[in-house]
Amino acid sequence: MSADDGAEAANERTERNVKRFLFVNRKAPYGTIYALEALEVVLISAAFDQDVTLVFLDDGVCQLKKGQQTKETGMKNFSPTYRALEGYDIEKLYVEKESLEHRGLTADDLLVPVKVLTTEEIGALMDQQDIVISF
Amino acid sequence: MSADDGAEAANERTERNVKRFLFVNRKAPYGTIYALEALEVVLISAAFDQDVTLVFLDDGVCQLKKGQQTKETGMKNFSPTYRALEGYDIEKLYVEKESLEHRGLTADDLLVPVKVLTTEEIGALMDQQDIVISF
Amino acid sequence: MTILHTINKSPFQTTDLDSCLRHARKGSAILLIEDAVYAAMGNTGISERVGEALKNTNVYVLGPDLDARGLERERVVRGVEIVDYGGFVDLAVEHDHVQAWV
Amino acid sequence: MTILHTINKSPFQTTDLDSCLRHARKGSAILLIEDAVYAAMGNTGISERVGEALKNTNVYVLGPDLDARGLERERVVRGVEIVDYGGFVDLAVEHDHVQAWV
Amino acid sequence: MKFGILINEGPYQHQASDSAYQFAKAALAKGHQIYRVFFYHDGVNNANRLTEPPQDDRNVTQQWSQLAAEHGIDLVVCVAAALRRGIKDEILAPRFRISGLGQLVETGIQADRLVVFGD
Amino acid sequence: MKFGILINEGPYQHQASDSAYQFAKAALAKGHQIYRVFFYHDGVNNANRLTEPPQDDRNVTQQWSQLAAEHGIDLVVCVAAALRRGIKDEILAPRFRISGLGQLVETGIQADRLVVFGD
Repeated sequence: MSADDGAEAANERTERNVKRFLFVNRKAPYGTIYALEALEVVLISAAFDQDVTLVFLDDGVCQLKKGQQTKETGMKNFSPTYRALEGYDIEKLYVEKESLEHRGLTADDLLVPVKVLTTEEIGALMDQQDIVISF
Repeated sequence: MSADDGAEAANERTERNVKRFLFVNRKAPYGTIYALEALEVVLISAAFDQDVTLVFLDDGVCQLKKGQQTKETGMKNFSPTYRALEGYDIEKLYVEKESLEHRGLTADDLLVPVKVLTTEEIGALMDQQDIVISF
Repeated sequence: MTILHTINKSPFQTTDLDSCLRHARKGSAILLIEDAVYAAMGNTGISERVGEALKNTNVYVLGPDLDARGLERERVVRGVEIVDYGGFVDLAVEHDHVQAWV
Repeated sequence: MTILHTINKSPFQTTDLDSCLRHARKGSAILLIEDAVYAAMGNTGISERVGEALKNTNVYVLGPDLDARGLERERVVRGVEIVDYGGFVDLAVEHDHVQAWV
Repeated sequence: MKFGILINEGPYQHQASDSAYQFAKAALAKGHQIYRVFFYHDGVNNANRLTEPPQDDRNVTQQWSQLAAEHGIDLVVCVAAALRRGIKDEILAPRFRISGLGQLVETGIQADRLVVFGD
Repeated sequence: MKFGILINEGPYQHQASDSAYQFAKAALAKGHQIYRVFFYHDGVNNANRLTEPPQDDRNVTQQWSQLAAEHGIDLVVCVAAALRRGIKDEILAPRFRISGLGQLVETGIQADRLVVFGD
């Protein structure tokens, strides 16, 4: 994580009219639609060439759990889309360590490679954004 | 509170096709509509001559807080309707002691007379119902 | 009378499970559905509480909702019984009434 | 940069306030709106936590939402500032961005 | 056994309607009867026939219409909640009907069990 | 200052739309600009012109239509979320328009602040 990417990068962003977008995912998947529809915004944001970061904390970490099989519930399994993010150059995926641990999970349980950050680091990351969209 | 009203009363209910309806109110007012629309069901239930009980626990106790003034939020103040319940012969209103205390409230803060019960007593009350509708 | 309590919200996000556990009487049943199925998993910050609940109540979890969320059935807390929708129906039949902690 | 955090859910029902407090950095602001205004009240089971938060962050509460719920302004925890919708707008202007803990 | 079902949330946003549908199907498969499904609060939005989800997803409204047609289930939408949310006869999906809250109380009286699916 | 507003919940069920409306009015009263109000998730239900609340209650949809007419505010309903929930042109209230999610990202880019009102 480049906590502070310096004045040079900031200037470049301003010139290109690029903002730092942070999508904060805090809800479990399926019980509510927020995770699925959040992902739709994230995919669209890729087309705008912005500086996009995704953070998963609280129950949001559960969105990335491996092995989702929705058939019997009748709902659509949207989890493969997380694997597609890389193809859209959305590569900054951060997951909160404490949230994982509290839910008995580790990074090995997740379906995409992520960077695990502490609460403190997530707090710092939030501070550096221009736009925060929370679900 | 007549925790167990005996076999005689039970028989009378069966003959009259009367069921014990419990409405469980656990949500704060205004943030969501459940409290308001729950009250609409309760009022209708009075017309069916059923054995109706209302219980307020968790944030549901906040529904009965005195002095609600919604003007500036633009929403409708529906709290006077709780005072109208008596006119519909809906008189069994129970409030959980622990829920009140946790929210810094006492029975004096409430806009209608209620009976305050312990968690244990509320649990017993729930056991005696035929139909439980929760909001 | 015995009650089937249903809970559908994540125990990490809301206090619904707590409230249900405080009120559920000995011998009643608790069924975890939707986002509440996380409460059935072992090695979490709340597994112990669910273990405690098992002493007085029967705890069930909806298998299809576990599967949807990728939660391995073998990681479910010992003593919690996994049911499908048919099992949910059976539980509703077997108990005198159903109470949702929505 | 400083953030205005908004919370809209009851602190007795969800863990949103907790999560916000864990992440809010020194000098940021927290605005309690809708059902989160209960967090501003004194003598509750969570007043102490809000008191702790006041050491590092500025805590505001939306007056119209207090009034709607019949919460007396004089029972608000000392140090929590009451604002109206205009004050909410001002806070959004004064901080670099707004983050909702929905 | 006769089941009554109460649905308090709209389609997609919450799983409530999906869970209720799976429950209803399982109950019917076991030979039980669904006395009525009552749609209250945002649940009334399940009755909007204009619903058009992506092709690879389920159509929650159609599922209810079809189940009702196959098994003669009474799908009742609360009129007060529906007016508030703009659900009217002109956009009502097949087999749904709009009626009063009394139909919910009556479900409680007539059904052996009432199962609530909510937020 | 230019504000963007995101509303994630439908009218009445949650206070989100009411809070957003009061915020927007207050911002306008202070001379700020509302760049756009974007309706996402169940927020799209705010655009249903069939809404008919009791006479003693506010009409959330009409309030938005009127505010938009008075101040030239762009009210955008997400097309994907709207299709899923049956919000289409035929029941769209005045001044609302249906468009893509890109309009939300663009709001984030163009507005000085984005304020989210949700569940």
